[in-house]
Amino acid sequence: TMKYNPRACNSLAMLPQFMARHPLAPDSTGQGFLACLYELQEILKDVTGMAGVSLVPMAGAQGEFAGIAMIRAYHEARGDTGRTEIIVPDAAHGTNPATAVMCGYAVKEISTGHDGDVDLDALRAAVGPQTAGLMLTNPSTLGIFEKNIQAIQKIVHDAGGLLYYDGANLNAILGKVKPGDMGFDVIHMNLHKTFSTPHGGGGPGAGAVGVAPRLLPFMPIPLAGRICSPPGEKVHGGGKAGGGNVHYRWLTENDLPQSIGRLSAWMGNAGVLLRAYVYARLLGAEGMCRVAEFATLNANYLMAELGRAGYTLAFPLRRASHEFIVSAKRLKDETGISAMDIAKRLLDKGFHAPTTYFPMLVAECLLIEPTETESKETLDAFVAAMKEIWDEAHSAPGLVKTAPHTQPVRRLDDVKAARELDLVWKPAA
Amino acid sequence: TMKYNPRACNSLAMLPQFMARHPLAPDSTGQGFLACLYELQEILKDVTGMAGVSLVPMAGAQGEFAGIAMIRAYHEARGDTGRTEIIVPDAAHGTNPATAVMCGYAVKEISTGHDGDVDLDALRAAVGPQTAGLMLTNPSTLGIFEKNIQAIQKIVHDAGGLLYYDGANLNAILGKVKPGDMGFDVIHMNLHKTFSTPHGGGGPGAGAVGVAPRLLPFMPIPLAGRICSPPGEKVHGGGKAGGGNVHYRWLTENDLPQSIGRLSAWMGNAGVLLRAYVYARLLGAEGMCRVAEFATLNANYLMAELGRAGYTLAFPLRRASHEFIVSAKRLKDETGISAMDIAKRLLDKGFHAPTTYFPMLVAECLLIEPTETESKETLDAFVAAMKEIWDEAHSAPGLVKTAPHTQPVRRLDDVKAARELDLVWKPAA
Amino acid sequence: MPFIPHTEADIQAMLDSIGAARIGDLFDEIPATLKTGRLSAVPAGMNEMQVARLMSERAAQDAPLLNFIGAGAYEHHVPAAVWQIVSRGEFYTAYTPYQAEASQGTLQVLYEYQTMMASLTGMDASNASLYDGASGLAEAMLMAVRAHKSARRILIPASVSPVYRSVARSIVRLQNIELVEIPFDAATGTTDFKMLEQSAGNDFAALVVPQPNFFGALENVDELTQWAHAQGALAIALVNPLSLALLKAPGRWGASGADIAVGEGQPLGIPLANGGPYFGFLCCKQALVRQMPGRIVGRTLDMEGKPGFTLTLQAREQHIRRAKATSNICSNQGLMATAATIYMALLGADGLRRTAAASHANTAALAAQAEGIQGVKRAFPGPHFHEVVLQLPAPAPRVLEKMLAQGVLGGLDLSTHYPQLGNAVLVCATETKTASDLQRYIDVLRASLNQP
Amino acid sequence: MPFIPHTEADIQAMLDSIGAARIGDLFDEIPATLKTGRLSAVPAGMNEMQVARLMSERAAQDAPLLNFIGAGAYEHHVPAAVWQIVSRGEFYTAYTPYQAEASQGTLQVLYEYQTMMASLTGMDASNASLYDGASGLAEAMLMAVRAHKSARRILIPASVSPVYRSVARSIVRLQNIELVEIPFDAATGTTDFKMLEQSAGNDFAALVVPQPNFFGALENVDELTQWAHAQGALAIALVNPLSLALLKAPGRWGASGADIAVGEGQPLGIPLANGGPYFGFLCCKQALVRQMPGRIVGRTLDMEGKPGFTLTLQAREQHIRRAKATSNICSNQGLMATAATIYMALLGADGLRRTAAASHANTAALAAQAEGIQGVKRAFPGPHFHEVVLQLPAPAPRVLEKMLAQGVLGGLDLSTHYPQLGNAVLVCATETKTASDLQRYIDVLRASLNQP
Repeated sequence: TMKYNPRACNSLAMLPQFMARHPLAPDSTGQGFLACLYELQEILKDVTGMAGVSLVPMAGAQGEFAGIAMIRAYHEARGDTGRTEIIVPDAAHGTNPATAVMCGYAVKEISTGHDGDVDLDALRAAVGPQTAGLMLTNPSTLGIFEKNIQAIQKIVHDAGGLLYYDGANLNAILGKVKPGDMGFDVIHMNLHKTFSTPHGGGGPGAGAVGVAPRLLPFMPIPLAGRICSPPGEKVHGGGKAGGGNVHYRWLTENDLPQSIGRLSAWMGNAGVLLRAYVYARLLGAEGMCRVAEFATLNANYLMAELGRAGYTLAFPLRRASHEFIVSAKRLKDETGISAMDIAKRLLDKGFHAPTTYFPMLVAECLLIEPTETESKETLDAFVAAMKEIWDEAHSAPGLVKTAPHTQPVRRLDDVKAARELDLVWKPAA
Repeated sequence: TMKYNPRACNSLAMLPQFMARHPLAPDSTGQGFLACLYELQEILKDVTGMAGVSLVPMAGAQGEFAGIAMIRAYHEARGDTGRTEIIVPDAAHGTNPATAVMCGYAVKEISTGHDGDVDLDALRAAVGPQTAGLMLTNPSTLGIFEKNIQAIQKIVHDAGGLLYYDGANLNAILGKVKPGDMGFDVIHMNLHKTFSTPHGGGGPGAGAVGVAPRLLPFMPIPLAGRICSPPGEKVHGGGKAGGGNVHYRWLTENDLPQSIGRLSAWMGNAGVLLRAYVYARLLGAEGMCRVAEFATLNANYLMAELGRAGYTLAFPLRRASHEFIVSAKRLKDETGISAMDIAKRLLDKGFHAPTTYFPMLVAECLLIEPTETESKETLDAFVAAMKEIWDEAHSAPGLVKTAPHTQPVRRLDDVKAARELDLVWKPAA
Repeated sequence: MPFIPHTEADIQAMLDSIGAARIGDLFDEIPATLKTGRLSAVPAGMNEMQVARLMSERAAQDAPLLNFIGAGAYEHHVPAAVWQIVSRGEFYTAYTPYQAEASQGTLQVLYEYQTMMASLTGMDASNASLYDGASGLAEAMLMAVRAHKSARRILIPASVSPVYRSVARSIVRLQNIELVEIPFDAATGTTDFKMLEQSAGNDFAALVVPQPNFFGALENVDELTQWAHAQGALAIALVNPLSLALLKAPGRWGASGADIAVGEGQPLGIPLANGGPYFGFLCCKQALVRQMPGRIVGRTLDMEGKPGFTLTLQAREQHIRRAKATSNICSNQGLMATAATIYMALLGADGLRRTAAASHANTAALAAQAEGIQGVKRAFPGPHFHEVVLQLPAPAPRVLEKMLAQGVLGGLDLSTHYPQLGNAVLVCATETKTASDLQRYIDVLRASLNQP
Repeated sequence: MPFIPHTEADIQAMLDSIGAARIGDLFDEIPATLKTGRLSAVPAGMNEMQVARLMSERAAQDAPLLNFIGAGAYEHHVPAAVWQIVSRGEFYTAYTPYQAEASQGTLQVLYEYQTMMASLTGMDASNASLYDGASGLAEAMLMAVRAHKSARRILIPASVSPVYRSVARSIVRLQNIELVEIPFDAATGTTDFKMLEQSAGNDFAALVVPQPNFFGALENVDELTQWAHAQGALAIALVNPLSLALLKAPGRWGASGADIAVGEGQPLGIPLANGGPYFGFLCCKQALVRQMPGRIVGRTLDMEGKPGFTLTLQAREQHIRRAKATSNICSNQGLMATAATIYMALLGADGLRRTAAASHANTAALAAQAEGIQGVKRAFPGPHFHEVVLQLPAPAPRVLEKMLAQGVLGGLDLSTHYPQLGNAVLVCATETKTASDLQRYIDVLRASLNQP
């Protein structure tokens, strides 16, 4: 999800008072900052339909770690120690199985049906007393809404497992459907995607986690807590924020003794969280619904147009969610031009290439996600570029195979990079 | 003078409190801002050797206006009403005569001697009871120090005229020689040059003026004034700045009833002045001396190297000040390549072209000012580019005559621009 | 902390090339008696950390206040994107675009600026900015005198900002141009037409028509423009550019429109910032284009026929025409014009309209509430833009000082410039003010009036 | 204020292309029973002006203080150029550099970052950053366990930051890795070598060697590294990168150097900012390169033989290797690494050295002055970097609260994590502190101790 990052988010998160405060200064000196984080927690609870949110994780992958760690803590706290497996669909992000392993679980992959939905028979066969949980993205990495989500959650829950929601695709359903309502027990959110904090060339991100009531005791700390003191009692550092004697403080080990613990030295990527908070306040409830609507509109429009342009749609009978997959397999068979070639040629035409070769289920795939902030004009320009490439693939395939031609370097030798490692500069001998 | 603009000057001048303050808020609410401007006045007095400084003018040209207006006010206040002429050397910036006219004066041009200095005989012949003053730059626009400055000042002063110093070239002598010591009565400074505030693609600048004691009553208002109240007296808004009961306030019409008046609605380009103040504090006295030294070193080095490369030096027997002139006349006679062609070809080689065809005294001239912030490495690269152009002029003159080749547009049609005016976009009919 | 990158080895190699023993030798043409440059009042240099600390302390002295002063500088919300874009080095540190081929970005922005300003004012052309609104008014007067050829008088209503009149006078009087002030009608605060009629004749070059005027009141611009034209003079519209999102453009005033539109550009995206840098805008009818002062960008073609932008009409300017130039101005406020262009592009016509309307509505609401306080009343009941004059039942300076003590800048005291208005303050509430801000103003005003 | 540029006409044309009547139809695959997305706790949207006002009010609640807390997050001067460059959209909003040809700027900066960090630590290689120092320590431990193959225990001194130990434990325990704590010597505050000897044997994968340690004290890193290697374990250096401008690089500890160097990068140009975003750095010896987690940039050639940069060793990473990846990390803190690269480039080796030396000198001066107050003494007299533990003659929380009331953050209370140290506070004075700041600390401390 690469969308417009409002400049106000940056400038307001970088106000001098926020920039200067030491993380170990007493809570009383950071009431404004804490108020923002508390309210962000509340907003994210509402958006996800979850009972609690922790803002601690510093990226999506750490959010996944926190989520699976909470699932493990839950089973262990019940003495349910035989659950050693996490089920992951074969279309899932690579972080899902990697996270399960980091949390000490074995990974069981299940297959995807022809229509892109999870193969329910495969899932039924996979679950059992060894099942700790299932990790799922919905809309899935295939760009479609998993229609059988209710059946899936029943199968997993009936087996005693918990349901993990990978929030990478939350942009598609913001304000439309809540993961909590689908029956998920835990979710991570990529605030640097859905809440539009800048990617910074690869980070920092923020991977807040939301949980169903049964996982509340296990949330990673610290949490921003709001304290309403009895009237008349004097509270140091409290203020007008909520009227009366309201103040904010960090909730720590003392408040959540069953917490999975700390995942960062302080409060995760605090500045990223402030940016997400500003974004959320700018959008408000109405704006969030529009995010999902227009991200979906853009994706479906682009899918329709690219289908007309000759590209093969991976799931032509399904709605696109916020993203969709086209396959260049036919083009490759006809002309030798691969998805990679298309991607590199797009750079020449002023477009950052979409993700290629993921998910691996679809041959020569391009996973295209326009987001809601691109105009029809831009989308039409993208379609035109894709049509040009289609034509070039037939008329001048060499031009496409040797792209890019307009960047500072031509196609780079990845194999050499990995074999003859040059990771730090050394003066010539 | 295009030199490095320190980023700290920008960020510190844009602190939220400075950005938010209304210019008509009472002085008591702007003591920090006023203290900076007061101290900047003091610094500029020291640098120029003048008795008073006003920061009001919003650019060099307005500084010139203020200076000549003060000269006029001085003569008028003495009832010396017959002085109707301003003398300007033919090498002067075009603003000098234009300013004299704006101030109601006639302009008398005097010629330049072969060595680049003012022709003293011509000056002696020009002065008289009609002389209001002389406008001069030293170092001059020819890039050399006017050696006879003491004789010049005596001639003008003896005739009852005043001496105006055009501070465009102040960078060359910062901390080395003071215009006040040379006998000048009034000076303007381009803070966006010497004090390194950003040019912004053509402005805003700042054109502070400094004056000798006899012009003090005529300075443009407002001035930043420092008030030391008697001990014990309570001063609203006063503070620690100077210890005791020191505070700052604007000096206005009431304080300077003979002032030439206001030239801007408020305090000139206040934010530019703050940047200049930060720059001055970063450099300090020692740093300012180094500015002049290294600007001069760079210019003389570049002059020596370009002379070796075949370019004709306009004044080969003189030291360069911070800038110098080479003539491409010989090259043009040999190859047809003009100063303009060289300038355009430099763009292709990654250098912004120097000023061309000014001063008009030297045929096919390039006025080159490297400033102190360019490294030897950069200067050597410039020399290499100039050598390449020299070679190209002989080997491939067409390449040079049709430059630039690497910019978004090729050479633009200025004549068409002026004849078929297109100043605002209109939808196609 | 000077910004000089030379190593010792560099210095030696450079001196060798020059043939000098030391840097000091390069100054040997300066008479020894003049080398008295020692700086005694300039403090020692500081590093960036120290200066940052100093400036933070200075800034902390300048208290944040709830501001209801306008009077020519207006507090508007500026979207964060404006200055984050303007601050990019490509705009911020760029030289004047003399080398057009290498300056197309700067030039195109200024061309778009000219287009937007001409559109906003309804005029044919715009220059690329002047220093500020007040000095811009002086340039407009000089233009009018050049165009008129014989007359050297300008009529200017007393309802024009006193500081604008003062600045204009400082500048134009040196060319023996006289400003003749026209009083305002005590009932309406607008130009007194009967008094104006007394100036009828052909001995003046222009009439300045302010809209809104200094009191925030709306002048009868059509009638004033018509009248000036009937006298053979030009009409110079002095306008708040934001107000033009709601009001009739000067190009449509009277039968044929004002001839020149000039004003302060600050409301278009420029922060208050202690008074500057702001920018002046100046637009005019086609017939006057070659009389305009300042830089102008034109669209033309390159040698391959590709459109591009360049500074044009330079023959008017001082570096070509020297003593015969239209003005001595060269540096303008290009960066501020860049900011205004981005601001207008971000808001669009609709956003400007909403900003102007909200400012008007807030001021109207504030005035209505203030009139609910015993003894407070509006000096001029007629239509206004986003400023009004309130008359108080106590000396204005004292009331304002009490309000300041409560953190509120209550308005501008008018007693110095307009003693005839009594205890009057000029008050402005832009779109930045919330309902609770207005209430706070009222509460603080009421309390300040009730205090002994 | 959603950021959506569509016009009504756009929407209609797009729906027509799709063949849908309205946008709502695009959600028709979602079971109706699930469409309960109504947001009840999310407030209504605000415009930028309103949010700016809100955030300014929030920020104003967070008071500026004279700060003497370090404890893992350090107040250093960051040159203005650093964040003005980093904030440029090209760096700030760029995507992960998967399309290397279109991301050479980002990639080259990260390659330079790797070069500088490897140089600072004396190691062979660096990754392109991790989340922060604490989670980075956990990754280093996992690396060590992967490398060791059999042992699943890590020795960690109690002189390592308590919060780092806590974070590392949270992460590594899920892979059944045990952290064994080694006490510190009460006299020196450094790792107790006699206690360490009791852990001799080959059942642990690594020893963590902090330098400086949490108390600011300098450990005997050569001896500790040698000892770990003698046990067949790796030595993980946990270092403050700025201190390495003065202290011996981990690559030269003991006979053959530490194996992994890890730590918090915040001191290198990252503002305190309430605790994040910061970044973790992780460097290692050549032999361990393929065990590193996180993104790594390599230099290679393009098809024309021109040098260029690209993400490399991706076969370690989760998007290729999935369950067998070295870590699940993908997003890192690239922008922070970019800032650190610019910071280091601006300061240079000499600037880093002077910053470190000034911080050391300030803390030493502060400690010496503090010891002049009756009853105040340093807990550990040995060499330190820029933090010291002061023992007070009164309960630390109460003294710190009194100091806070005077606007001074007097240090970190150690009573929770190290009750054996008595009334102890950890104090830090970086290069940002002036002589008068130190004096103010002393005055306020003295007054706070004397208050009843």
